[in-house]
Amino acid sequence: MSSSLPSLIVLLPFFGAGVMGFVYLFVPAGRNLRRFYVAVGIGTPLLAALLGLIVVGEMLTLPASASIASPLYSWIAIGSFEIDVAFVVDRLSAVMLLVVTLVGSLIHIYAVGYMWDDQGFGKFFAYFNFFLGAMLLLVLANNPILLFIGWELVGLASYLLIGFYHHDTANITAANKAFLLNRVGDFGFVSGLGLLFALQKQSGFDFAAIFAGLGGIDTAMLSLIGLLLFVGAMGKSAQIPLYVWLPDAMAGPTPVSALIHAATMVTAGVYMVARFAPLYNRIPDVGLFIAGIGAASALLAALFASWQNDIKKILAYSTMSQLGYMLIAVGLGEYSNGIFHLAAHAFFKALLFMGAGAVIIALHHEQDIFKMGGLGSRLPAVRRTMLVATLAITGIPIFAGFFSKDAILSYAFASGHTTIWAIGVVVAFLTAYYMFRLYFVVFVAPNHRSSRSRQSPSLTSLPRSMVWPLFVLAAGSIFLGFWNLPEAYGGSTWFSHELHLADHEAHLRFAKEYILDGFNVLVALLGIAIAYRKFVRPSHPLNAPIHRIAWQRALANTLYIDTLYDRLIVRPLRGISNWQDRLIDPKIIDGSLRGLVTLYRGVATQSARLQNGNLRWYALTFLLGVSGISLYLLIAIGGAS
Amino acid sequence: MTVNPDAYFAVATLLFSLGILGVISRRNLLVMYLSIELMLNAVNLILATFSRLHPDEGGTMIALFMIGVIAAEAALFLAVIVQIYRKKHTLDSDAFTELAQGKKL
Amino acid sequence: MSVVLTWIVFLPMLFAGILGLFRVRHTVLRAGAMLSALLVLALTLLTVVQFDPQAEGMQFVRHLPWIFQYGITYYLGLDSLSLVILLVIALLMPLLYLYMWDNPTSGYWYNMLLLQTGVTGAVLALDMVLFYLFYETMLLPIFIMIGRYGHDWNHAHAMKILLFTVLGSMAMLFAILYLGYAHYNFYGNWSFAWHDLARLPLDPQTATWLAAGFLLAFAIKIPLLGFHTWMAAAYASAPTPALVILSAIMAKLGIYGLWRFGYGIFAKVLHLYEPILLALSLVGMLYYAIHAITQNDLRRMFAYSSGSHLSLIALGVVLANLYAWSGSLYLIATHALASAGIFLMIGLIHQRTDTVQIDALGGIASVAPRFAFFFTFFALSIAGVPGTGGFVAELLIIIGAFSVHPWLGAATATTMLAAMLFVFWMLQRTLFGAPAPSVATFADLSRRETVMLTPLVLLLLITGIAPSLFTPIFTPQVQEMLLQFIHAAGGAS
Amino acid sequence: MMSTLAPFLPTTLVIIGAFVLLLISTVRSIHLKSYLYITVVFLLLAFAVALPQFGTRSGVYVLPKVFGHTYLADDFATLFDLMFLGGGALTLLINAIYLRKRDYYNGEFFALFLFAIFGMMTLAHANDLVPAFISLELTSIAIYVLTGYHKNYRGSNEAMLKYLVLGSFAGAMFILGTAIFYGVAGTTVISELAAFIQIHGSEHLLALSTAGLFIMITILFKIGAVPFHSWLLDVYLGSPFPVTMFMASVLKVALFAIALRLYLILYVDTGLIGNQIISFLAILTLIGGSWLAISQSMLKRMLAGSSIVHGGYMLIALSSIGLGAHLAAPAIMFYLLSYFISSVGAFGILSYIAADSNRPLTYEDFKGMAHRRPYLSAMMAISMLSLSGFPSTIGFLGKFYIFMSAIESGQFALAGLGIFIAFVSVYYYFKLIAMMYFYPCEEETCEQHPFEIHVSTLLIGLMALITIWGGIGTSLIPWFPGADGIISIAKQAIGSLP
Repeated sequence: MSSSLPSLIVLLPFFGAGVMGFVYLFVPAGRNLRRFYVAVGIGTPLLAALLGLIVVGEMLTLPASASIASPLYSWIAIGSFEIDVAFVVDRLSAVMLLVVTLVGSLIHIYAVGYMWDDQGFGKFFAYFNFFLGAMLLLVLANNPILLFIGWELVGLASYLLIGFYHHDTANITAANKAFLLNRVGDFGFVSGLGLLFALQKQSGFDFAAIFAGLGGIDTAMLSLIGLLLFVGAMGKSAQIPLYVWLPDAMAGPTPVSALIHAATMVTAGVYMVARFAPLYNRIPDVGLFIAGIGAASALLAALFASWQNDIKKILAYSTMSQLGYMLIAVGLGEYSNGIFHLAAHAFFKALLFMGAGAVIIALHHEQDIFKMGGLGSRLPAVRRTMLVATLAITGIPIFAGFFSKDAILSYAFASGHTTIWAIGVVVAFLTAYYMFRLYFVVFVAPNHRSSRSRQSPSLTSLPRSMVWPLFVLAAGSIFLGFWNLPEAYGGSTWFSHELHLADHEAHLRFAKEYILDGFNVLVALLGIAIAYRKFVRPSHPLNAPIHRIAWQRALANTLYIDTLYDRLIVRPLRGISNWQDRLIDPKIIDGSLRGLVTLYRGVATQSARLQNGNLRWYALTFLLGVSGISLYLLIAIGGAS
Repeated sequence: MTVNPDAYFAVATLLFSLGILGVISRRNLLVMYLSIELMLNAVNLILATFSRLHPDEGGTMIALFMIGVIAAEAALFLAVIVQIYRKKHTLDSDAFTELAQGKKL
Repeated sequence: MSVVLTWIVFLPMLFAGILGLFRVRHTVLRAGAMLSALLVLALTLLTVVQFDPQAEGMQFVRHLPWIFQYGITYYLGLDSLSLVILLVIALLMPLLYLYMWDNPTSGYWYNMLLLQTGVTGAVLALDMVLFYLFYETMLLPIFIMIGRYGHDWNHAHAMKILLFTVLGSMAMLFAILYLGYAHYNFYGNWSFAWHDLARLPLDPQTATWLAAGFLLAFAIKIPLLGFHTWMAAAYASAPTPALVILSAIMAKLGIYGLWRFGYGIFAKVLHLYEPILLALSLVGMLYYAIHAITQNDLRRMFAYSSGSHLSLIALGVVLANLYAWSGSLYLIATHALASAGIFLMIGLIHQRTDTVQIDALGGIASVAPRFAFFFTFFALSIAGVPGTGGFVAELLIIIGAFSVHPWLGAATATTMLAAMLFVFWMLQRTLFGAPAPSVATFADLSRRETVMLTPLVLLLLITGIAPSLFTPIFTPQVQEMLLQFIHAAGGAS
Repeated sequence: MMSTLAPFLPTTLVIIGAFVLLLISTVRSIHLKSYLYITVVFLLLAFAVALPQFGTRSGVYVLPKVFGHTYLADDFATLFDLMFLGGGALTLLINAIYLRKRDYYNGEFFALFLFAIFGMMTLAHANDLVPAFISLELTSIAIYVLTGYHKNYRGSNEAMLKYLVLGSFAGAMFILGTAIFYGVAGTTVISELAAFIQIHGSEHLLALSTAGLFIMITILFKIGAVPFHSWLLDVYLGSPFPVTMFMASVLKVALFAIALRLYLILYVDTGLIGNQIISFLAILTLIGGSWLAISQSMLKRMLAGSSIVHGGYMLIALSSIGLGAHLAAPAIMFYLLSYFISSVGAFGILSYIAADSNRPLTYEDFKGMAHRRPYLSAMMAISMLSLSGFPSTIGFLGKFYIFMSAIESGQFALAGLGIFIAFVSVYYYFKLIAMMYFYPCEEETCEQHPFEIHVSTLLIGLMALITIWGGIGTSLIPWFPGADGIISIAKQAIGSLP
């Protein structure tokens, strides 16, 4: 069936963005404007969420394979390259739709409080709505080109929002880095699309047509396409080797980090792979590669996170490693679990960021966790919600993370990829460690060096709009898990069934599953214990200088990856450019031309010097001319006769 | 009496070449003028000879015209030589290079 | 109806003549110029309305004898290829006049009027000699504008662009004359009309030489890699209106010539030497982009950026399939709009701060948000961000490249990275960061300037959001041209 | 009777005018201006008489009993007569201001001027080598004197000296050639010579071609073809502006008149001089001329050098006559016209500006001209464009016809070289435009001179207009021929040759 609601959902935020942007640029600033911004900036996402719920409700009444199409107009039609601006809501995009709109709305509300005193309030909400629209465009697109447009626009939005505080050049640098690395990914993505289009036989380029025509393409090419598309996912979902932008992206305001760099945009890669499930099901080896990348990224990120002091960077790396989990899932072909983890993660990671943001605001933009501490008593609401989220991400039973993550791990084990499973477990352990390290140091640990909160007891009181979204999200993080309760616990994996994706099937006997889950929980508890031992009952006081050995320092500096990129790519390019500027253009090309000109001029001047004004010389040249020609004539005629 | 016309041609050629040589090698303007006259008169000689070889008198007529032209040139030559001598007190042709390339006027 | 093109071409010249005859005051002059530009725009839109995309061949044809001994004719005509460029010219001119509005130098205005006649004529002329006439004549106002009203080293740079371009067009002239002679040899009557020359059965060697003559002219005008050393110089010196014409229109005329005459007449040869052209344009695209990285002069930087885009357009033309050609044609228009916008804004920066050196600028965004928004928008549309027309065009060219060969496609797709290399760095250094002393008193966009830039923004958005509004205008005839080319090139594509 | 004498009328009018001027020039009281106008009146009268005669006859011997076959009246000659008369009048009028501002001009100047034109006209009419030589000498002698007319100026004297010596030196070649022709063929009438050579040219081939060559060499010398060009720069530089203009424009036309006649009647059909000699000389002339022109700082010298180059262009067309170029000879005549118009414009402006100052004009003197004299600068720019063969000027069409005929005759290399030289010439012509337009004017002379309404300036303007008009090349106005109209007139003239 078709409906115009999905298009409306996509267009609303864009509309809001346009209106607010226009007002911000062309209407002289005033106090009352802020209310207008709030109205539009919150209204559009909420409306979108409402409509989203309606659409999804509608859809649940339909058979699982059905989808709600919403064609708008024909974007371009040249030869067999016919792209429509058309949106489709099927089960997969429905999940994304809900996640994006609901979590997005909550973060918008949160942002009102967070950004209230900022000069660029209107600009912020314009950007924010713009992002929301772009994200919805991405998830609701019914053809890869439209998806790609959304894909690039969210990148643009994240560029604008990372660089939101543009007085500080460092932020802009971070923004540039983010966009550049995303563009590198997009380069791969668009190459994949182009190749796919060039190879496909049938006309029409929406997902249905593509998947129908996959049979006509040989597997080698398909693998290439799959890889190229995944390069895009690497960029967007901050996986090895394109992940370096994510930690820097924390330069943006915290709501941005929560919405874009935790809940929605970064998961686009996962969504894309799930969306292309029919493609990836044909090329399991590429899927394995994806899973491998995911596992590696998860491990690396967890290690980094364990050595960071900046609260937001810790969360950023944890996001990266959670994304690694999701990619393991989709790579191994259990898309629904990946998507489920995505949804769950959206909730608790958004919650974590917002809590962190609350802390940061409360401490007047202090981000080093070792300068915090003992906040538990002062910010009880934040503490509780943060604890919930931490438990969720750690994978403690009954919390959402437990079900989503363990589903992934047990499947990995079941499908026989034990190494990946092992890595997953190690990451689970590390996750527990660094998350509780964060939690303990910030909220619990009584002793802390140079605590701001001690000599400055005045904490900024948080506006209510910043607090109650935390509780909503906390509730989500707790109860979301039961939607997808596995059979082992008497559930029916309702979510996965409803999601109706082309999953690979691999089942474990319940006993095995209990053992695995128990093991995971133990590992998590171990991590918590170590964190507790280290930071709450420390053997040595935390304020003693930390001696780090080489690998620790390397980890703290994220393995000097940035420097590597700088040395390998940026500097050579600038070198070549200088070289062109100094050598090739002026010296070689222009130089040779100038040489020719100079030669001609030189000869000319020399020949002009023959005009020495001497009468006899002139007569002589005349005579020479005559004799020369006569000679030629003689020879010519001699030859003739 | 008949003389082989080739002798006349030989003399004419000699005169003409002498004239050319004079123009090129001599520096005194008067001598240059002289050499040019020499060339023209060599041509006259040739013409006269031809008109003897041919039945008609065209050649002689041409020679007469030529003498007229030569006279006109002579007038011009002498005039300019006098004028130049008044200006520069020399008849050395090499001295007149004011219009040469790169000279400032 | 067939006279409309004649009016479009000669109206500005006519106005220049009349206004110059009465030596009018500045206010009258600018009003007159604007009037002429708007009239031309109206006429152009009229032709667009009456234009029939489905029809084959030229429309609005005007064909009169000119020099009958050699069958040279006054031959104007229009197809979708010329229509696009014509439309761009007609759209840009009023905006340029808006930019120059307060400029009292009358020479400026007269030159612009004559320049419009020159470029328009070159787009519409279908007789080779007539084309050569316009192609060469339009150089004169540019020469005067750069040399007389330009900045830094303008005299030398004016001479440079003049000599480079004249060298090229002289080579083309020789080829043109020879073609006419060849036509006389084959068919016994004289003609310089391009479609007559197109069906000449030339022997390969001659054809190669003649094609080289044409290519030299167009390669210099575009400029392709190796023929480009005049570009940065001229761009750096040219006053803003001339600069816009240079990058938005004149360079496109090089492409147009390559397309219409190169591929129209020498299909076989160009098909034979396709690899060389591919290499030239592909390498050029990256070469210019990399060159732009270290430029400190905004004009030079975007000179190289537009060089890079023009190489991309040329690449699309060389690829010679439906997507690539449509993309190139689309990029001709959209890049014209984008580069016009960016160069106009650079001109505004120059007016406000007396410098276009990046390291002397910075922090404009915090002083002039509106300016920053427009500037960022144009920069992004240069970088081909979705939602702007540039993205559509680049996507089409990339797809076209992929349908030729995967690696070619991948190489072409690097254009997405090419612009990234410098655009964002440039934005960072000019707009963001702490305000530099030079921009301390940086005025935000005035109403006139906003009016001047808004059409460009809107057009870029529309072309990006709903290309289907425009593509039907040219797609059928592009397909037609493509078929002709493939047929002429001997079946292969 | 009148009708038989009609062809004489223009020539006679001119010579009468010459004598009249000689007579009245002894009278001191007459103002220079009246001399000038008398001369112009005579010229225009002759022009008016000659104009209707065009297109009436071809190859009519006038008074054969008196002159034999020496004096031929045909459209070819008439057309050239018109050029001489009109050109002479233009030259004088455009230089009126210059002449007025100099003290050393008097009646004889104009008498000599008319004598020179008379010589040219008879030269155009001559069907016999001897009259041709005599009219050539007549013209030359008159111009020798004109060259040295600035008596108290050393340069002028020197110029006259050089021109005189070398000119008569070269003239000897002409008469030598004539003598040999006479000796071999027994006649000096061009058409009869042609007939003779047709029959038994082969046995005396060497002698005949030597003779033809010598005659040609003299003409080439006067045209200033490399390597016979050495006198040209110095003489142009040394002689007064009007005379330089006269030499550069009208005299060249006259020389090409005789060259064309000789070439078309005598050389082409008989193959006496292979065209490769001419094309070789054309190459030399183009290259050498451009070398000379490009390395000058004085404008007069530059224009002299460039006039060598333009001679080279016409040699291209000359060499491609008879090789299947169907418009070669008309191309030369059109080029003569276009070059005449443009160079008259350029020299006219030079002399107009030089009228006030005595120093020779260099590029530097034109810095910022456009600010001081916008109109003159515009006209100068137009003539520069036309000289460099820039499109939409008459110069471009002239070059176009030349190159076309070169290509038609299969001399592609020659055409290529010509185009390349045209490219080089762009440099030294546009340098002047750059000087005029690109530089701010010096402070003290910054005020704008008013446009002096005067016959010379108006005529210069007219020249500029014609330059553009001819370049656009349409024939919108019925009685004013466009480019193709001129070409067809020239074709008719050529067709009238025997």
